[in-house]
Amino acid sequence: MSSTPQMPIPQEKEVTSTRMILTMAAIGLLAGFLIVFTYRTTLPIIEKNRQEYLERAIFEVLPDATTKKVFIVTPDGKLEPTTDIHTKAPKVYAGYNAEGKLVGIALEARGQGFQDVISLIYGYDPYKQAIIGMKVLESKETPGLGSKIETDPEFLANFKALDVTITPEGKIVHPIELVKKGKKTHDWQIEAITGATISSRAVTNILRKSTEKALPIILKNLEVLENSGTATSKTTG
Amino acid sequence: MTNESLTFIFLNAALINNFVLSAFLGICPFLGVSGKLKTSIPMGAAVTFVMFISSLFAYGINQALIAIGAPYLRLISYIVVIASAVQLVEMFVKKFSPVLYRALGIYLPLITTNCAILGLALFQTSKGYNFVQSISYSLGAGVGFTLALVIMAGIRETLELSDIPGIAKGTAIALMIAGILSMAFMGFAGLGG
Amino acid sequence: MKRQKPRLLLTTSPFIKSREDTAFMMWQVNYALLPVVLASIYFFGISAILIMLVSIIGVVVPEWMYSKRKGTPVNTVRDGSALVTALLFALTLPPGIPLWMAFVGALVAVLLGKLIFGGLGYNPFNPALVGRAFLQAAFPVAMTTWSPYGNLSNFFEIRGANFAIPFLKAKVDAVTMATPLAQLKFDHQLTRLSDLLLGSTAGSLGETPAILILLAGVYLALRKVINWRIPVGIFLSVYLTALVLHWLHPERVPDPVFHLFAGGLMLGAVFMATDPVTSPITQRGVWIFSAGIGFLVVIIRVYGGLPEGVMYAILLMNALTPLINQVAQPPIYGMRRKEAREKKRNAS
Amino acid sequence: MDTKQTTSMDEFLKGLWKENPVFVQVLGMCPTLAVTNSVINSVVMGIATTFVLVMSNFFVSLFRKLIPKQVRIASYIMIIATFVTVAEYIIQAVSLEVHKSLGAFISLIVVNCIILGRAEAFASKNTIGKSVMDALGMGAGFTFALLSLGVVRELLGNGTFAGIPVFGKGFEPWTIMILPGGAFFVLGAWLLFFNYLKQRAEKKEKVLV
Repeated sequence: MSSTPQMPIPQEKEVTSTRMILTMAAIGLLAGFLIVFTYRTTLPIIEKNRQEYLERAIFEVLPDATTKKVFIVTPDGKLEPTTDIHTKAPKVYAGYNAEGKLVGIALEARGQGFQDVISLIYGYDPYKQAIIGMKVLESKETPGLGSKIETDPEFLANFKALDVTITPEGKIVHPIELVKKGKKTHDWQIEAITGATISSRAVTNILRKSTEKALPIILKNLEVLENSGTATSKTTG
Repeated sequence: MTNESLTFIFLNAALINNFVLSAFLGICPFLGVSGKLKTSIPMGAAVTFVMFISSLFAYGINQALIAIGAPYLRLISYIVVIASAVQLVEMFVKKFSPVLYRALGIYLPLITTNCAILGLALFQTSKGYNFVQSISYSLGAGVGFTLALVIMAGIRETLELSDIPGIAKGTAIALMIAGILSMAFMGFAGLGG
Repeated sequence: MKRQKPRLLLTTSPFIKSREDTAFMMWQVNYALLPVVLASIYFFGISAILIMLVSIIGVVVPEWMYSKRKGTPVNTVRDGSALVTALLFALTLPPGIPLWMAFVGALVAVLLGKLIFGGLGYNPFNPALVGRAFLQAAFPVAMTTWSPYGNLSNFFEIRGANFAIPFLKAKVDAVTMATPLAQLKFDHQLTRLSDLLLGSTAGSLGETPAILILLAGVYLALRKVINWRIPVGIFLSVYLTALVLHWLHPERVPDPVFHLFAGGLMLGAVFMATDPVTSPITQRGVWIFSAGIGFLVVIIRVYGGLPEGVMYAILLMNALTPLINQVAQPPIYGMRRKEAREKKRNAS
Repeated sequence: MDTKQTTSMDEFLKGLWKENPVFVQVLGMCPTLAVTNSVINSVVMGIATTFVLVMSNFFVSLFRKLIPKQVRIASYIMIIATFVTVAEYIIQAVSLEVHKSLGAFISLIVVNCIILGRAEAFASKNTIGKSVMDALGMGAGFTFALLSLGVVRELLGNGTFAGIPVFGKGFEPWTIMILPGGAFFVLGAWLLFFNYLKQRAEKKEKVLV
């Protein structure tokens, strides 16, 4: 072994290319084996973690739910049950209570915040026609300021009963809007966090856009969701 | 999954969350190559080009890996692609501008271990960008990297004449400048919304 | 470039050989700041005085120790440059800021903004703004809580949380008031122009009396202490950028004159962007520099998340100054540009 | 090589202090700045990097006589990428939250110059035992550096140590410390401090001479 460090010299005749290829192939084989082995071993645990994480978020925004079922929105505006959680299609999570009755629907939404994209999940109660919970899944808002959208109890209280009543034509009667702290007079208004108006506004905009788009689809397909609940608890459980 | 506009993606990577000053990608060349303005511009251009190429390939590879159900090969394939892309650029530069090739010297092969490039590929995957979004992202990242590098080089060139205290010379002062720049770039927050 | 009587402002950054001239310039700036300082005392009373005192201590003491240790012949305390940094820094602070934060910011301004680069003449960024940017990032809430303006009748009233215990959260639930730019951004309310001119709005200590700052600027420009092209270029650029945006979306962007007199633009354009150390050397560079500041200010104010962008705009253009100097190099008389550049390189 | 007569313990100690990868060699800056906004992140990143370092040094040293010189860098990168992938899946299995907060920076261990550097400069020329000790030392030194940043940034920026409040509820956090700017400043300040120590030591030596 030469002890002087030097750049690789391309045309050195000592080693045949067959040996180089063999070495690389051997290392590749070993690498592949190791990676696949780890992947196979950890996959079930990781999947379980992900499921739990998602479930925890769903049950947080739908406090009455005990089981959930995943639906995807098809391109023609229908809801179909799915078991493939990796699908790229927009997803809708229906939450059911112990009796298999639909108690709400959790929806994911994302949009631009102050620093980067904010992604959140919110719970919608189709019978009250209101948002009943909201949890920020990912955000990079300024710590201690914009990041209060995740933790500030007063701000989160806005989402316990946020009116999103929909007309039969599928339009939201009062789109969600942001007001200053202490200025909330209607159920469809969100009170901003003092000093973090931008992040509060971002959450408001994300929710408004998402509700305007998703809620009509959900209401149209409400029966599918209602019926699936009973079916799940009886058959597959 | 994502509905971010192309302008937002571009501005985000270039200014708001500048690849170097806010996402901390490509710090090594940022501190290493940024001493001279003359080398920093071609370096930025080379990195931008490699970013663009690797972003395209990474997008394709990711689709292929998803199709065959082998996401665990992602990292290895990305790094191989990047290494090849760098080799390609190196040959290209050597052929068309031997002067530049000599100027960039050992920094060209080092682009392989520039985390900005691998970072770009990984971030665009985890953000779920589509093909066009990925292109916008890679260009924004490249512009952001070049911008940070060139600004830093300009400042450091003028500092050569100044009377910096002994203990602050070198990396320490570069880090302090980077910190101030990072604060200045915070002014772009919220842009493009 | 024409040969002229040497003008102090246009010398390149190492100031060593012209120490006395620096002192003359710096004291002129201090005199020009006096009316602004008095106005802020009028509007914010004892709080303004306290913040300025704390800032002066925070800036001057390290400066003094540094120049003593280094044995600089004329120290930067006596030539007034430390005082300029301290006052400018204090004038960017909200009146209700805890004094300990002002002290921290002043230390950062002088240590990180100036001394680490080797002191006066070498700093690439405006030190006062480095201090303020640090505070803005470190304590965003305190830096965006504005006390209402007052007059001599409530002179002795302590604003906001001046006396908060160091390192602890301020407990005072003080009365606050939105700045004109914040009102525009978040509530879509426009402040009257006369209020902006006379300073009867909320804002940082030196943000209020626009007309006084303008007069101070005219004085400094006449005494040739500052380069008049910088403020004029900034005003023009702000006006034009705002005009275009106003025409594009009239509902979002108010009359361009509002942008000229609102916020910290006056203070920044007259006192901070004009810092000869951190602005370009050549006249052409100066125009690029000031146009960039004006453009960035309006872009950040209109499209950004923050209501005000003067500080960021100046810091960003400070960062670009070495590049502008490279691009906007004038040919030395009788030489073509390329030769001139080579000659300069060889010389340095 | 001047390390011929050194013991394994010396290989370990030099990485920790005299040849500290971050403070002395100024390598691996990206993760040092990016993930040190909390103590936990710093520790996890340190351990993950040490794991990859040890594994790659072990295998590089094991195969050092088999790998032809021409393809050695490619082989090293492949070995490193393998163990980074392994580390990534393990972290995901242990805690999804940690994996989320470290994000792509786990994968980016691949391009951490420290690892390739040690493989090339040390493991390819030394015995397995020494190489592993070297990796452990460098890993420990790296973790130590990450922690020096992580502790300061979390304490000042959040008032906590590994999530536990230290200064009580009334503490006003210095938000900048968890922001990118703070990372640069804290690392810069540490470098200033180490430069100061070095300068003082040199002065003392001069006095003695």
